[in-house]
Amino acid sequence: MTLSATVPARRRRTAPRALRRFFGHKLALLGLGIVLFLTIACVVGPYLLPYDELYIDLRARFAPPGTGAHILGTDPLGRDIAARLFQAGQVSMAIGFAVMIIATALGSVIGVLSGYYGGYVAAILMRIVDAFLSFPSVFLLLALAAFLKPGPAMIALIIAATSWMEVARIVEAEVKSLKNRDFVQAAQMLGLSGRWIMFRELLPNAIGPIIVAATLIVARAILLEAYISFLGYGIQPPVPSWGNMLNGAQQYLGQAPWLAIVPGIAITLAVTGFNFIGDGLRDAFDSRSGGR
Amino acid sequence: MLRYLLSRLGQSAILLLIVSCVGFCVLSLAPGGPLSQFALSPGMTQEQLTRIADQMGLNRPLPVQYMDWLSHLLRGDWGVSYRDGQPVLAIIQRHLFATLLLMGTSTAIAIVLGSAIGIASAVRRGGIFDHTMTVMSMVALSIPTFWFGLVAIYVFSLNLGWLPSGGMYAVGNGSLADYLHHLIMPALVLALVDVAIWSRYMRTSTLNVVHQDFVRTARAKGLTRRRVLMKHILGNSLVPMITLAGLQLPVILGGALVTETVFTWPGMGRLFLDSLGYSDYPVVMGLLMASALLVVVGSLAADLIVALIDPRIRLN
Amino acid sequence: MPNPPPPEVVLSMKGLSIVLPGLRDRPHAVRDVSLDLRMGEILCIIGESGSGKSVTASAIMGLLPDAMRVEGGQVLFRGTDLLTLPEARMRTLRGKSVSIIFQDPLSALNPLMTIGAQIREVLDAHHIGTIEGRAARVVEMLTEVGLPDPPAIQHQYPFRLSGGQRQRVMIAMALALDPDILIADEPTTALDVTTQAQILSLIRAIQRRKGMSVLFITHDFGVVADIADRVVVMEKGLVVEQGDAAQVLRAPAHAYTRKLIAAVPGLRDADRPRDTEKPVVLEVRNLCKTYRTRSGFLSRVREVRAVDDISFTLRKGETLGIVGESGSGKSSMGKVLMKLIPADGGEIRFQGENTVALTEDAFRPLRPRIQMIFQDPYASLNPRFTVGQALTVGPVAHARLTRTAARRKAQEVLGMVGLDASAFDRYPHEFSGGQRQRVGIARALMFDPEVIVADEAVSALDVSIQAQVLDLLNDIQRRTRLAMVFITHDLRVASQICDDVLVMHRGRMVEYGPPSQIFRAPRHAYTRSLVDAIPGRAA
Amino acid sequence: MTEHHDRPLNPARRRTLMLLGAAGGAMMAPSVLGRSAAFAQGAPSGQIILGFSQEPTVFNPLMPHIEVDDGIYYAIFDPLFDFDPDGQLFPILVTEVPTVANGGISEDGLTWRIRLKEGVTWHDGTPFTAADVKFTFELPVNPDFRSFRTTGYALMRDITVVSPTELTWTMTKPFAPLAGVLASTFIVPAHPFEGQDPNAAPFNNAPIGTGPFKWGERMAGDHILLTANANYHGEGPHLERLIIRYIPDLNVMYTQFKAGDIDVIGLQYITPDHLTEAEGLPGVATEVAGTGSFESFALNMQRPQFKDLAVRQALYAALDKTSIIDALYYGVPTPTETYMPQQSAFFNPDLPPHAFSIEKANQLLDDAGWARGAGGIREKDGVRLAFTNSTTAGNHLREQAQQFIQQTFAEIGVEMTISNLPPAVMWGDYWMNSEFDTVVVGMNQLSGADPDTTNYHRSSASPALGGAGQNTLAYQNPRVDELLDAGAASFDPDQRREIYRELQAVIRDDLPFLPMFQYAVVKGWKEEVTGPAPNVNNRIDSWNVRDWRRG
Repeated sequence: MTLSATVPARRRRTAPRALRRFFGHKLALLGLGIVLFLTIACVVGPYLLPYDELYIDLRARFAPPGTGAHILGTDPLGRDIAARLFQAGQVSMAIGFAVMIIATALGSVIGVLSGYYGGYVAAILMRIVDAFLSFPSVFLLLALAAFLKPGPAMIALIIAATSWMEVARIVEAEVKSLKNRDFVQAAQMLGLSGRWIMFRELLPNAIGPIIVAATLIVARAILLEAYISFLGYGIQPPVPSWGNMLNGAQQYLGQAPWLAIVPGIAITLAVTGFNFIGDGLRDAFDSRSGGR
Repeated sequence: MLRYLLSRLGQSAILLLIVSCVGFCVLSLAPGGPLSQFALSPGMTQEQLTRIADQMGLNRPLPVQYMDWLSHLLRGDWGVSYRDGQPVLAIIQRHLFATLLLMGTSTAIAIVLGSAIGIASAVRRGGIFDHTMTVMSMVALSIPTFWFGLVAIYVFSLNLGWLPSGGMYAVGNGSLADYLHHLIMPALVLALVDVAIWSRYMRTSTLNVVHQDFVRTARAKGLTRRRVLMKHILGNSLVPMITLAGLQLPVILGGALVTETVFTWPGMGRLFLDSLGYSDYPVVMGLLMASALLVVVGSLAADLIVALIDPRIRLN
Repeated sequence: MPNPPPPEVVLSMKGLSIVLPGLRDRPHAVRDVSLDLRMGEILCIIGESGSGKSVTASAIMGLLPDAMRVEGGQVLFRGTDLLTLPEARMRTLRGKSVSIIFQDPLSALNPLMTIGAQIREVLDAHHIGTIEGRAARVVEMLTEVGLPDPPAIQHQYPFRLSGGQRQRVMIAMALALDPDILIADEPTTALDVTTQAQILSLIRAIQRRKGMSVLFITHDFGVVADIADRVVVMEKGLVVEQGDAAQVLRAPAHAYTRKLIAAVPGLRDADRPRDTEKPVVLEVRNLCKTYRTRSGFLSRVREVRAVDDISFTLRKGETLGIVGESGSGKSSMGKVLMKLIPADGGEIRFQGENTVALTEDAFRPLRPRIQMIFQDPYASLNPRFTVGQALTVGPVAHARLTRTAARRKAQEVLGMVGLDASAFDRYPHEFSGGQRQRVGIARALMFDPEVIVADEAVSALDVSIQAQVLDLLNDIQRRTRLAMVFITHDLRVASQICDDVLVMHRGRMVEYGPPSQIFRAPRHAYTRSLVDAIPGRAA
Repeated sequence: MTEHHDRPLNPARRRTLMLLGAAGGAMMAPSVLGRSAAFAQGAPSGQIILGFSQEPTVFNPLMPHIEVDDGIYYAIFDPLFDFDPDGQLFPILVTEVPTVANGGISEDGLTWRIRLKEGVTWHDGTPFTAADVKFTFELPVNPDFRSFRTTGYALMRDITVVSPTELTWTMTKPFAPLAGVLASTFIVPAHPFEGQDPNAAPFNNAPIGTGPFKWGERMAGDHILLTANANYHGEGPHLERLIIRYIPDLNVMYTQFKAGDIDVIGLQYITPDHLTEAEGLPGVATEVAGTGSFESFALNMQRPQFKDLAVRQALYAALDKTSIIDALYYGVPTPTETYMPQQSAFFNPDLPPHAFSIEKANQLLDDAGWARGAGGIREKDGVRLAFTNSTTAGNHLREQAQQFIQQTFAEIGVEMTISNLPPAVMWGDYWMNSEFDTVVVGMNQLSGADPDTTNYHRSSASPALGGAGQNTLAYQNPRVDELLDAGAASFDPDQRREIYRELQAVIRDDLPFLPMFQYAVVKGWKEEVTGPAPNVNNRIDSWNVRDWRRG
């Protein structure tokens, strides 16, 4: 009584299916396009431009976009904005990704531990999460930034320190509900270790919400870097970041608006791109959205 | 219910203790200090600075300082500011009013407008309105607030001259109309982000509800779409939003910080920034405690409201 | 096929076709469905999951999901085609002329409104009567469906009621305006067998009293036998047979109908032949499990005794059935046996050890000896693992087999449960429910265990699949001589496979004995009520 | 006091006055110099909103405070006498400024006598007497009081109230800078402190003075409202209300000035990059005015790199001051070679002028044996010419200058890394205990118009070397110490001028800091406001707020 194993899928939450949904999501594709475009531009761009992003030429200050080879103009020190924009993009996006990796990893571990063990472990871990959450993130950022030397790596760490809690909460909730699913009990029945169950069985099944949170964290990190710069605790000159470019442009709004418009658009584009991707992923992983 | 409240309060107390301890250590161990602002004054000497530090008790061991601060706090004494000698509690109360005015207005706008947009998008999921709003809210969420604020000032204050460029009221005026006049721009700038957030959450929350069976039941009863929406969908999709609003509080506070700076709004965010800049520990600690307290109260209030609305939770 | 509709036909469906959106396994949800609902009859639509019976009901109400589209056909209600009716007109018919009740009464009620308010809403929506009149009608309806203390209960919220009570509320709501037609979409599937019997008799009674027409949707021929005047059999969106209920049951014309009827487990009250001196593999003495829940950190602890002083003996090659309604503690029992949750007291003697006293680490080496089959074939397989990974991870982790040996073993076991060896590299979602349950069984067999605990292992399956899986389990048990604890709420299933039956009620064992005793001469009143409530017994 | 001598207006001051004339139009500055009776005393009317980018928070002038707090003190309190823009003292609460010539100071500088004006009352109506002055002099040395400074007061002995309007005291040693100290000492009343902890007296948050304006209300974080003191003992005030608004961001403050929301843009002023735009604003007067502060590239003299004079000279030669001033600062500040404001009588105009030359810088380093090593960075005896440079984070123009300097230094094989810090960190131990390598800093090293800088330049004033003072560069030069001691002990103006000019020359040769420019700020006010006038000898421009008027 062998049954052929070819009956088509009837449901649920699987990577290929989510991927298919994602690629059917116009906004998500647009977001992906934007992010890819920006990434490529920032990586390749510097090689295509005749200027070094740090080279100061006071004679060429405040050149508007399109002046000679300065396609996006120059800044108050006569540096090429395009060159700076691409370098800054590398820095800002690197910060975004670094924050994503650190925050996601930390949040996932905390979340899975407290979701799986519950009881006192969860009580302690989730109180820590609550404590971090009850510092408004900008407060925490500034308090930390005031005391640590703000290089890109440190900024990434600081932003990550204020971003992991959401992941932890998401993972905790997800794991708590997955924990009661039969396949986890099945794994326990097979005598698999707690670590195996947590990281091989539970975590991969929470990957959907984690990925969604991760993309949104990238978006938020890029914005937060800009906020820290705006409030004067950002990355040190002369290293450019989108945030400190925008911040330095404030006082020239009337005189040289392109100084602010260029990085402003870059930030908005990048953040929008990641937000679109996150939104697309959310829909793709949401089992409900496919209807039935 | 009372037991529940007591237990929540107990947990909150522990939470506040952790926050205060961590906050105090981070602040006090950091380089710099409240006296550095005087260092550049003509005639100031290190000797003099040390003398002042001694008088202010800043040279005592950290645990002693913390316990001293804590014991005063427990007796309701939040200390006095290093900068102007005012009681911290009074300072915070004054700034809290400004922040709540700004936040309250923008949150009210956000709740009404955001909920309406969210529901409308969810009910006609995939329609033109939904797509437009999705794109718009994503973009709104992606624009740095300060950038948007500066552009708004540039346009509405400098070029058009319609609105004041900052402040909460014109000194010596302070009429309701004057407050409103000053409130419009910062509240709208802040609300832009809030509306975007709320409409997204509301959309998700509503989508979770519209597919539930009881909505089908309501329609099967012969109710109009409008009544189904107002009576069955709205209530149920608002429940998770209330919890979210409680959790959202620190985010809103943080957002207000930037907006307050751009519009010179004398709220908690500005106070925090200034106090941090001057290492005014009592005020910074007071603000930390106040915001942690707000968070605790916010989430407790959210839970209580949910319990009031949702009988399932009320009776557990 | 259908004659011209006789005058007493209330609702007539003609050639209804509904298109499924997107790329599905079939283009139509239902195709060319025609049926007549006559005045004062109960018409049952029966079919397995995915047969299109619920879609048909939604189409009548005009409540199809947005994604589905009517391609053709008519639904004539007193001569009007409901499918072409504008929404505003259709709305006035809903609840007043045509009402519906759903499968899950909890999710079908708004959790934030009292039940009284929800019933009154029907009256409000159609502007019936005065305000006082409506209030009185609500109480009247609650009385009519047999809810206790209607004036008080109308102020309760749905979650405070039991499943049966909620379904009564739904019925009250549906009947508030004395509709001509009541559509009941699997109204008893989510309920316990005794509750099901009560609800069925309630529907029947009201239908008779009011002389209305009922369109009753079910997958259970037992229910059909109990309630139907006429029956329509659907398979994959098509009507394959319709006619008088008694006649279809007695002499089914279509092969599919025959298959369905054959698969309905009958109640066997004969004992299975048994050798007396088989060795004991599992001995349970005075087992207890109490759940303590507290809502907060200072609040009072609430205790629920899920397993209360249960003892039994399981011998090699035999099957013990544990039956009971939901909340009887039977599932907790299974989990305690597996040490998935800790016991509070008593002994489980297995392999010479009292496993209750063992730590998780000490018990781990014993785990391969006792395995479990889970209820939900979808939830019990990790969707991220291939079948091969799911089968081999256990033996490899226990270092009992090498990877290659595990693979060989897995393919062998897959053959044993009737799956193709190619299943090894596939993901669970590529399989049907029945096939997945076979994978679940294969996983349990990978260790050659002595005992298998099957927790509602066939409850989630369609009846035709259920029969196959039961056969498979019987077959395996015959070949491997393993002992089985078979947990189920379905007495008919238990009677098919068990050597002994243990009846649980609120955590306590109310009766324990061979099927002949339990089903033929139940000693305990509770057992008797269970047996009496089995649908289709009358037939 | 001392500096009664004629000297020509120096060019910078002439420019100041010209600009002032341009701004004030035909009306000319009213009573820039002291108490002119040219304007009839009308009833105070109208209000002025004065914007500050820092918040005044300390209202007891004897407690530790910052520059911006002085802005309030000038409105509420009076000093005994004050410096006018020429560095001359003019009396306010005294009948005449004490000098050796008029007998107020004894020949040996040890005995002082002041006579107070009659009929002056505090805002609360209490009469102002010599006892209040005595209290003001004694409070700073009270060990229980959190006092701003003790310099000068600590030398006073036997303070005697001779009569309600006369006070005498003796000094333990001659101390010429005391006049400068007193000019910045605001007299506080004794009676609100009776029976109070002076650190927490209600007075500290509701000050009572003898000044032209009375304390109104304070909205912390936003503004302070002051109202006219109708019984002011001098001329003025001409305004009904003075509102001091706090606008924390320079850019926002300028925007609000531009939008007309503030009438006078105060401390931190208009950033130079907005000068051109501000000059074009209708209805607005702007003025570039020199201040007592100078910008320098300060070196930590304890660092091995900077012990070699050749390195310091080379760095100075590689500092493109002209580009920085003309391009980045829009030509607003004036290049300088010293810490002394060019308006001061003690300014040494003969210091060797700086010349930007990469070649010369390279030559100096080559000659001194600093050879280019890895990455093109020069090194000698294992010491690399690499260092960090810090300043207060968020100062845009200075950060631009830093980056520009970084580039020119790189051309001579010097690696400079920028590491900016928030103010509370920057000016804490990092600065006071000389933990920095180099710093770009703007400082005013004088108190008032007195040229004494012992606190900044004497070896004994370096905290990092165990001293007390603000010699945070840890600069040590025995000749400097000698000159400072001699200058502080002398009351002879000519002698003092020689001493301090030599001091400037020594420091210019030594280059413990690379002087960049003397600060000038862009002040702005609405044309209908008259009164604001620069005064290089004061820290803040509300020094003559009693003269301000509207229309």
